[in-house]
Amino acid sequence: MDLKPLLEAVLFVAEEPLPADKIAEITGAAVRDVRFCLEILQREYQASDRGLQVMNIARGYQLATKPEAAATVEKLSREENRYTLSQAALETLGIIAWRQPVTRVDIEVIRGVKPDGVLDTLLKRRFIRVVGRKDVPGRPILYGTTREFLRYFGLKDLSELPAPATKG
Amino acid sequence: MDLKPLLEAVLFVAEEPLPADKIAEITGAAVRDVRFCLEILQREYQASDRGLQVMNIARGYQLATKPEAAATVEKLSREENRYTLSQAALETLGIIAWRQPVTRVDIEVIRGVKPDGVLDTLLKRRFIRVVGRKDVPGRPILYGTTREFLRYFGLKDLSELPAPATKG
Amino acid sequence: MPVFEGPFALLFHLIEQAEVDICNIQIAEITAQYLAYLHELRELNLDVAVEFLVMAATLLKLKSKKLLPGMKPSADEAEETAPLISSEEELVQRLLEYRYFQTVAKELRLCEQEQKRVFVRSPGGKTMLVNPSAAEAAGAGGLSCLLSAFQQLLSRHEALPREVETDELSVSDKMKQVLKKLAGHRDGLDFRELFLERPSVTAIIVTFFALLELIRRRKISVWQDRPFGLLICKRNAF
Repeated sequence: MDLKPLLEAVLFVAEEPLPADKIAEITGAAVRDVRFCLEILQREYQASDRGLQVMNIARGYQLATKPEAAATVEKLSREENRYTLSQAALETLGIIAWRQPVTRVDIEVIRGVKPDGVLDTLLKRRFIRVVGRKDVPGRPILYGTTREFLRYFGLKDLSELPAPATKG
Repeated sequence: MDLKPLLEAVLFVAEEPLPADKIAEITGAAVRDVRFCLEILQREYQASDRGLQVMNIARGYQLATKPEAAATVEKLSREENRYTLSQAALETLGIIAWRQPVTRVDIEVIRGVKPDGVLDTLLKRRFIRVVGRKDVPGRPILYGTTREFLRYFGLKDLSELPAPATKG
Repeated sequence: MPVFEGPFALLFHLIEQAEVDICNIQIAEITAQYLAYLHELRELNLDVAVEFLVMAATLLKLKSKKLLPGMKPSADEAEETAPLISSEEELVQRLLEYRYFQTVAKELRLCEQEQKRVFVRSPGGKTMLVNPSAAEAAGAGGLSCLLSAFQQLLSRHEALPREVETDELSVSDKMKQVLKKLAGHRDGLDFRELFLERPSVTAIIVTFFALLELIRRRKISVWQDRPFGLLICKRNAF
């Protein structure tokens, strides 16, 4: 099978955005060729008679439905309950995303509540991860966001995070 | 969005083979139009520069990778896919599929072994189901195959059951 | 020592070894070989399944019937058991049928292998979605009731003094633990039973995610016996 159809199959099966180098590794092709074919594939899917798109998110490529199909596709996945993030989780995630790396105490200072349970949740959902330890007494753990966080919110990278109105 | 790209998006999102009437219901299009567009889509995907295919299995349509991509795509998929049915399960399933509806005893007569454990496995995997009771003393349970059976073996419907080489 | 799943498999092996056609088997010969195999199993202290013994008796009966043509097979067969083989022709017929379904199984194996080369998108892969069929099995709002039960549990927990968190289990460890616990309760188990030992918040969350993952993988079902009633978890025993 040629590289382009192979890439189509790989993107179809992948459960998360795949970086070009990962795809190259799987297919045994050169990264340059992979990028080239992906771009062609991307352009082909842009045609108005296609219902899917090759998205470029979280530093990887992912096959997804086009937004115009959303209303119809929603009907199909209505039964498929999505986990929604709690308000607390969203707030905490926001703090981590904009202020990373942050410690538990940094978050507590901003939100006024101990974030322990929420942090655990976010860690388990792989939205955040331990990125190191702060060089202060007690060496508290530092948290940062993950690729899964970018993927979930459809962001290409952290620079795409919208600037918050107030930085307080 | 036109019907064809919409169908592509719907097939992409669906987790199992979708019958044409279900797709018609979701898209609000006529079943006839759905069938027509699906056939076009199916033919388009047949092109050698495509890595996917629109399969016609278990009385429905499903988007899947082409077999030629298997070696590459396998590297991405979970191990569960490598799990295959035991010989005993296949034999029992064969008897049920070809001779349905059948009772436990019918299977025992052919295989020479009590099928209890195997039947449980097949029921749990939803390959078979109880279709009724036989009108003889003791009213034994009758078993038949399911859509999941067709899907697993890539069959369109029961008429597609391959005929064994020798009929004995 | 080869292992055979049933008496037909063994008979088949013996017939193939003797290189005779099924229709031309010598009942005396095949019976002798069959009994010799069972004898060997006994020598090795291996269990001989009852089906093998029934077949041995049948073969012996067929053999003696040949010597004494007037003997009739016993007619008292229980309702729920397979009828005994009463003639050599019937034995041959059964063997042929058995062989037929061996080839059927082979055909199915080919279909299976072909289908293994075709991949579909894994359920819930792209976004963390709960399996619709699992959600259906869970009844209306199965997941949302799990969530609210979980939140109640957490809020109840917040009222308790905090504990030191020690040796936390991973979600996959917890999944195994939950499955093991549910294995002992075939009719299902109250959701709260899974959180009995006043767990830490992390342990509650780990258990919760273990439950979600088990639902997603169709290993367990969760449902409510009535609105706002008990939440029951049950293992799907694959």
